[in-house]
Amino acid sequence: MSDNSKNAQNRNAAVQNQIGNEALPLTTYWKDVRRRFLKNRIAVVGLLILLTIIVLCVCAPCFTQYDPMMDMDLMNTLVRPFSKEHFLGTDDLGRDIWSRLLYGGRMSAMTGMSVTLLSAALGIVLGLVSGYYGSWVDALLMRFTDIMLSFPFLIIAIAIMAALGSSQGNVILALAIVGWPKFARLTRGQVLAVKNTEYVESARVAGFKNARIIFNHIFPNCIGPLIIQATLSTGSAILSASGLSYLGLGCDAAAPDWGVMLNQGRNYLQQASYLTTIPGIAISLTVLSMNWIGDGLRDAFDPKMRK
Amino acid sequence: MWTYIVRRILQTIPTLLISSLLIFSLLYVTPGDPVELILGTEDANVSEEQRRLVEEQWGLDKPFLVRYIRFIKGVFVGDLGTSYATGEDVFSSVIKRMPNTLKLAGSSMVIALAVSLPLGILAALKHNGILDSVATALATIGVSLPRFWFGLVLIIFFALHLGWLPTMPETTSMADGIVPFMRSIILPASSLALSMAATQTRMVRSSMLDVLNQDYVRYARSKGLKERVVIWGHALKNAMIPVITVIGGEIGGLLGGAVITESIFSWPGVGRLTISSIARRDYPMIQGATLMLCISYMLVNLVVDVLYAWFNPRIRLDVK
Amino acid sequence: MAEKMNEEYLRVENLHTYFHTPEGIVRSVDGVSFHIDAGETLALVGESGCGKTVTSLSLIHLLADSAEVFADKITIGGRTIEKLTGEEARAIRGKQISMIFQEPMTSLNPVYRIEKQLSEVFRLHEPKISKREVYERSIAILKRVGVPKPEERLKVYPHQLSGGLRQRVMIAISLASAPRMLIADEPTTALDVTIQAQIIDLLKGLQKDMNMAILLITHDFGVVSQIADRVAVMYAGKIVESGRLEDIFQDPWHVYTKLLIMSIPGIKVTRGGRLESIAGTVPNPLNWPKGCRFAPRCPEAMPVCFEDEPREYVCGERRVCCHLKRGKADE
Amino acid sequence: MKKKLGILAALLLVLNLFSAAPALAAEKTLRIGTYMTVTTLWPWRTTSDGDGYIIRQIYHTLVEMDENSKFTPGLAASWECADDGVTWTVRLRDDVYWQRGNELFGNEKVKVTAEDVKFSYDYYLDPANGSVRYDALSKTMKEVRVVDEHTIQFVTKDIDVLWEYSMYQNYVIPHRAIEKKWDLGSCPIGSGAYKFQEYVTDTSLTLVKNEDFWREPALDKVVYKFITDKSVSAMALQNKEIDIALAILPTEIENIAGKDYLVVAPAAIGSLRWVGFNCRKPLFSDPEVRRALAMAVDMNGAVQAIFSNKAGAKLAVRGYGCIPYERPGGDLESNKAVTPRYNPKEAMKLLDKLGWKRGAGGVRTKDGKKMSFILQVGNNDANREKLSVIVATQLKAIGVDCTARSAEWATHTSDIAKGNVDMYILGGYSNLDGGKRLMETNAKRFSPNCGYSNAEVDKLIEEAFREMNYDKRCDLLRRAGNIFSSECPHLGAYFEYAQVGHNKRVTDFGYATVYQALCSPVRNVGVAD
Repeated sequence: MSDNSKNAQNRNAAVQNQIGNEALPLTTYWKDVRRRFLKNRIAVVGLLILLTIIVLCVCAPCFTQYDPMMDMDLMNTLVRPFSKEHFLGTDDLGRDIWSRLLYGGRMSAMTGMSVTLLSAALGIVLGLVSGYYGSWVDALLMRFTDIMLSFPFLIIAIAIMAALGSSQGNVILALAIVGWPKFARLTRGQVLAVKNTEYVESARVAGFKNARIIFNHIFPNCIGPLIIQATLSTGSAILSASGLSYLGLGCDAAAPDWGVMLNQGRNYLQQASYLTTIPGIAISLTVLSMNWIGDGLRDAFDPKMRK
Repeated sequence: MWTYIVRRILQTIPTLLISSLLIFSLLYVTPGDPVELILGTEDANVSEEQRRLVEEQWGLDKPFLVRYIRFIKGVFVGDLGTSYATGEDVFSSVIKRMPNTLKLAGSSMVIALAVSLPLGILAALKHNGILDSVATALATIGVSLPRFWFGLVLIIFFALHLGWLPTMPETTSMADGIVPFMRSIILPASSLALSMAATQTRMVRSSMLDVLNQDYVRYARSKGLKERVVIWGHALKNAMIPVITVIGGEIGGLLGGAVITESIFSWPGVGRLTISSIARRDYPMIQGATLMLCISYMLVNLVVDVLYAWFNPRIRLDVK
Repeated sequence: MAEKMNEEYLRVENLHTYFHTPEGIVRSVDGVSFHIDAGETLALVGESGCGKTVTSLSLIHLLADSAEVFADKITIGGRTIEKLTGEEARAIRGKQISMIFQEPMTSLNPVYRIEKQLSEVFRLHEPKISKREVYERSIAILKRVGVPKPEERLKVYPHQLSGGLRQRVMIAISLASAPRMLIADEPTTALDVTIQAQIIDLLKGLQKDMNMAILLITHDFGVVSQIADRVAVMYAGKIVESGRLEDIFQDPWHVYTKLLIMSIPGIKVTRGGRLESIAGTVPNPLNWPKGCRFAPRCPEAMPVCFEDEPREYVCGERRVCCHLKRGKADE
Repeated sequence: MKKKLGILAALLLVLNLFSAAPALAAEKTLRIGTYMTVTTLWPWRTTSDGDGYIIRQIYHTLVEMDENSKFTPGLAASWECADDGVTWTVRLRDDVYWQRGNELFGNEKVKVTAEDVKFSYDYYLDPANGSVRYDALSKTMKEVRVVDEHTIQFVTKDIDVLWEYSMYQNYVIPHRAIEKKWDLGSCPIGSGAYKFQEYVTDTSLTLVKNEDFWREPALDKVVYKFITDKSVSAMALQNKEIDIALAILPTEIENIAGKDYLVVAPAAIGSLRWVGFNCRKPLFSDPEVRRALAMAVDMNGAVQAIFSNKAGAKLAVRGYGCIPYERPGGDLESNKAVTPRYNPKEAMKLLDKLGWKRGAGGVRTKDGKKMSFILQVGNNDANREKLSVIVATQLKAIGVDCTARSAEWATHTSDIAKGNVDMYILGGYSNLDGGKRLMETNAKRFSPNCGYSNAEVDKLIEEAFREMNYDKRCDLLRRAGNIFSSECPHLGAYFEYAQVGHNKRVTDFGYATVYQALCSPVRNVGVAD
């Protein structure tokens, strides 16, 4: 019964949206988000692609008999794709590209996600704090964010890499350090938007602890845009990582990593283009699906977009 | 307005101080011996005597803070010191390259806008239509292509196969004729513009969609205005507001991304200078370059904010 | 209300507006018929969500693409329109019918000065009009709608005006094209009472001068009582009762109308009724209730009400769809 | 917005209209594409080959060096060493003038005299002037005296068989420039065949013909174009935007060789790239361990894999010693004889014998210490990075936990200089004194000799560098080299032959390395049209 009336309300609201003035009632917010997301064909496709990629990479050993690093056949380099032994051919050191692609996916995914997690964690906390407390805290934190943003990000990343030495961990660290301000900005904006709404006010009046207000009442309202930002930043992190390895500051040279592969193949663009196109496609596909999912989420979170 | 601008410029000063300190200390902990690098690279073979001389000459014997403070003192009188590697005056050699970087960033901004605005708007108007999905797909692919890879592909295609454009800049100044300049900048600029164009297309699309649902658009229609007027007149200006803020954010990425683009297309900009200086541990040069980059970033952002206020009268700069 | 000899301006017969949504067809307007004469005010009354706004927007074709509008007959200014296409609708908008909305804040474009938003209307209708001319007219019309210091007001942005002024400005903009008919959608709801009165007087005055038809959309019988000549009470996509204001006020036939009237603050109703609001909410347009659509909320509902839809009972200018009324009539 | 689009479209149109291949100037211009941007134009501060290539066209050195590391006349017409072995008498050309048409010399024709030479060398000998040659010069040179206007005498502190090398390294600068505090850094003035015209920062540098040169230079203009990305410069060469591209990548060779209008010329002298052990680390102090690890890596295969190309160009050869085979003391056969062969099984046996038994996770351990280290490589050379990967992988295969890690260049060099590396890849030191510095004990510095030390080697080298007789010297160096190779302070090495691609319109180019003048007694590079 109650469910019924809920649906009633929210369909009703749907109608209102058709006319375009009222927003959805919060009651079935998450349900709606899920429903709308699943309705969005492109987003679902993106999700499927991503899942496939993840499965392939996680269970890499099941899909290839070659070791991405150890199976190096110097007599047998630059084998073209779709040969008998090597599905996607071999690279300039005779290593099986398919297996490097699979294992490389692990690396890149690791990089992308850890970067996002780190920078998101840092950014969100700072954003919440500065948005919620305002005044000098806000001023201080935002000034600092400005500083971080005003750095040409690659240059600071390079400096960090040069200082710490090349390794996947440091790539992640460097990218996270340059990545968090975006999250901070975003969160802060969201917080300011919901800070003075009735329910936060009432929560304050009810005498809840600040921490609790922030995390129970404010944070949930920032989650939508943040998730989108996260999907996007995961993709761009993978790209930036490959950019770093172009400048010779990537992770270990031997390690299978899409960015590294792309970079090592770039001198073969003319005679063995597949060395770059294959990881290139892999990266693009991943980022693409991430973005599609992100869009889907955005539309799902913000019904107006969907009209 | 003017008071606001002045205040903003003043505000940048502490920001600059801290950022320069950041980069300075970062490099300070970075291994690498300037003296060796001053006196040559792989084959260097430096005598103690000469080392001492060089260290005195460049003040490398002084402790960290002293060096930093000396640097800052210099900054305020417009003296960024002289390069370890070349003995050039840092300020002048950065200033020589800065216009190039700005030209590059600027033209890629123009390209990005020229592509993203129409595309995004059309996508929004034909929402869920074929054009929409095409535009969105293009945009997403655009975001997901690695810059240096795209750059090289551009060169191979336009310079090598088609032979339309040079693989390296013929000139970097309009003075040598507009056509050569355009021929030189179009490839680097486009490769730099790619990702930005993509993100902006998405941005324009969604904010346009948002605006099209607003009451004032409906009201404008109810006045009987032509659809063209409603879209390009009433909707667009509103839709631009969030786009502009995004552009503001992009600029950092532009100047940063210029590093790669500049080294692929041998574009003589600050980014390239910074990279090579880092490799040489040419501290004064790195300092100067990053500092100038930060400054230009902030100035451009200031311009963006002023623009923002123009687009959005609800923001009043003076009371901000 | 002085009686005038008036020719009919707008006639709508059996108007339907359906929305095709993922959930199914939403029948927001489900067979509505009414007419307005020039110089007359028809009030379309009802709770929000029962299709008033949709009805009005349907007339000038301002709905989402997912909306499907069809009617047996729509006549505007003597001209009958078979199918309301986008282009036709645009021609009608402004010139013949213009509209003012509930929320002047969001309806005025925040990024343009009042001057632009006003002048573009003049230009639209007389493309080769001179700057000077536009300016003078703008001043004039702002004066007319009672905006003090119009010269200054032209130069400001909407957010710099008070609510009342904004509403006046919006009225000015809507009337700048000298329309034959004005749709006023909750024109006073966003304003406080004193301003409300002023705006209503203003509308009345303007109506007199321009001999303009007004379709007033509101949920508030208070407002209705101050301005309307005739009233059409709308519920769940249908008009349940219509007639001259006085009659309906004296003796509302439909229970819904009664309740609406009773809910006006400060109206002394006979039969010891007190100020009360109507229980429950408007049903869901995806599947209107069987029988009388008001039955589920109707305090006086009878079994039959839940079974079959009441036929329309007509008596002179009055029309009503209620089983109760029929019962009375049959006696 | 539509307008913007229109403009853009129009623009592209214009571009296409105007985009014929760049027209060749009527004057004879040689366009050289180099990846090495100018670090400095001060003749006594430069260490980079890139600067050298430019500066050597503007200034004279007393002598030039040809591809067989023989010295040929430059500013010096002839020179001989007295029997004492320390007095060098040099006769200068009498028809060399300082470049004119600048504010320093205006239009007056000023001869280059012994005085200028003396001044230059004295100038470099004063540490305050910060010459990068100071160290080397001050070690060997005692004094320089003017005999007459065109004759000059150098006295070295001790017999120095490489004195000619110093005469080849130090540029002769105009006395007047220093007096007048002329800024040679931004406007160099010398006596070479080409005059400095302009330098557009990081874009191009232009030289023009020096009419006063004793022989008519074949070119009116030399333009250096700075192209950072090597594969891009190869494309520029194919696109006929440049006539010469320095350092063609192995991956580009086929594209270049494929074009009928292009030639690839290999360097005459290989340049050493080696994988060095840090012999100061206990792990690598034992030659046997080094031998074992050396045996585990298929250097020939690696060189093959990295440098093989369909064009069949000789890009690199396996290095068994550390002295290029073209240099005195370099000798493939005898070096090869003493260098351990690739033989993983033997390598494993040897390691087992030495007590490095396979432990947990297949990693060899001895007395609870894992055999695990990092192979560090600089990030500026794709070939070296490939080598690092190969080495690391093949070592892993025999249970040695070796990780290849590329480090930012300056970090890499300083780590090596300080000896903060286990194993590293470095290159260079292929000059005449390269072998000496690579092999002889050097307590002061770790690099370039990997902390290797062997009294016998030191003795042989010292003798060699006091031996005036060329063949005897070669023999001494060879013996030193063989001991060195047999003790494997280098896991392996190869000599890389820099490839210069050039358009066929370039004449008399032969192989003008960055170390040689374009117009000299032996060569006069020009362009056909």
